[in-house]
Amino acid sequence: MSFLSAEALDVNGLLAEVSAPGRGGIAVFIGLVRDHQAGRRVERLGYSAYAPMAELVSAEIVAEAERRWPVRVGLRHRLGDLGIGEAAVAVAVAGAHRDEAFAACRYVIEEVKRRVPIWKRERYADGTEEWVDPTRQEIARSEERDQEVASSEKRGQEVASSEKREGSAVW
Amino acid sequence: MSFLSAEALDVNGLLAEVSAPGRGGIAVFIGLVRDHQAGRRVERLGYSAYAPMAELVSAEIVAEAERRWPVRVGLRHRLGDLGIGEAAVAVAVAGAHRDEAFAACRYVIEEVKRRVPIWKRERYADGTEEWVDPTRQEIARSEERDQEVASSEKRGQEVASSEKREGSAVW
Amino acid sequence: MPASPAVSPVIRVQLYARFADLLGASHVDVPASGPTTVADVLARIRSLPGGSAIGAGALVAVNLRQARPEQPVSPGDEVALLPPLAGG
Amino acid sequence: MPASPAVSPVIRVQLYARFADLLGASHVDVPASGPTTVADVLARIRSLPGGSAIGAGALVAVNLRQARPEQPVSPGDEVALLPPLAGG
Repeated sequence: MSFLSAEALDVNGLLAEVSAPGRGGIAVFIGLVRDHQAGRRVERLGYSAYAPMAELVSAEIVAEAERRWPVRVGLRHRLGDLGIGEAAVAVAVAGAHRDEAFAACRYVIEEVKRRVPIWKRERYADGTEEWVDPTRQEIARSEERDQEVASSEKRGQEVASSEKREGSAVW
Repeated sequence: MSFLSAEALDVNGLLAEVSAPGRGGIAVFIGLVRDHQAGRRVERLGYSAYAPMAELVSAEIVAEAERRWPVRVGLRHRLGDLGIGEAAVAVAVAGAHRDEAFAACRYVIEEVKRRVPIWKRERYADGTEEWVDPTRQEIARSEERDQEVASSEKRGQEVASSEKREGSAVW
Repeated sequence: MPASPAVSPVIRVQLYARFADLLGASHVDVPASGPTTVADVLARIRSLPGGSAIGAGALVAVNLRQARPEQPVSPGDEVALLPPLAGG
Repeated sequence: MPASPAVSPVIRVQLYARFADLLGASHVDVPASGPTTVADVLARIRSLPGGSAIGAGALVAVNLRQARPEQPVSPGDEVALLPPLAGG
């Protein structure tokens, strides 16, 4: 199975791919298109890749994880134009025990973000578009974290607004 | 939604339950019935619970995680008679960022195992049955880990047998 | 004046999983004529036929919460004797 | 004796994402008459119109692997200039 997918990611298929009778735990991470980034309202996201390198590097990351832990790893990344709530990346890691499944799952998603040549172009609510540059967003992201911490202190309001957003969840 | 389920766990339903436009990462853990436990071949597993306490404690664990991290948690545990590869427990945690999703997911599964009154009865390949007592299995489990480490040194063989098991995966 | 036959107060203890098998019952009633603690209840159940196999890992829940040995228990409480937990 | 028109050796550099937008092309050909390194290729591309906006986070891949500045590059290599990665 190739790493890059033009179709919606099939999480159940990924679970089936890594499952086996001896594996008692599956840790999964799914990265979804979020409606905000660095304080701006995002409407859509376009993913593109340097495909041959992305396939090679992702296969290497999977092999590294399977060498380091006794696990089986399934990994997919979506390409093309995605709406809010659509899955962009999915990692499923099955092992006999949960420790190794969690550790390997975390390793794979961090390495994918660090090493796989994929880019995203955000379209904002105001109609503008921009390539995402994570190296320029570090400052914005830490500011956003500060805001989230501040807002989580207003607990009642946060829960209420989170319930409201739930209604428009896309999956 | 109740925590305990007599029906097969619906992972997609759980993902939908925790998803929202502002949440960019979902960490999931699925615990499956494994074909071995403490060195013995397992054929089936029967789960039972002290239901009112299990519902109360699981709701408390979810609330604790949602208070500690800015996340939304979905949690289910299966009851009844399960075959190898069936999902016994599923935790899905959605957050704006993956750090908090992973941390809360790990917290929830550890607390479920530690605090929720659920028991399992294993049926072995030799036809015998036994209640699982994790406090008695600590020694057996560490011995099993040693075996797994030893066997992962014979890398080629391990991969080959893992491929073979794949064919009979149940999901 | 004849004494009316007193209804002895009891604490009903629900038994789960292996402990229900050990005692061959889904619950047992423990006499509670005076102040009674979780430890008293546990000792009493251990003295019943099959009860000696109840190990140190046994938990007692009072009103759906794990209880410490010194916690008092009354006849109106929901009490349950739980084997070591094995969920997940 | 007239010199035959020499075919100058070039290194073809594929441009991705924002860098393709900046230079308005999917690839550029960089002359490589002598020994050439990744740093040489990058410097040359930065000197092209639009190339000055290529920042310090730019990566060069040679034959599908990230390459260091001092790594030599030859005309037969698959070379790509990559903006900071943003997958996941």
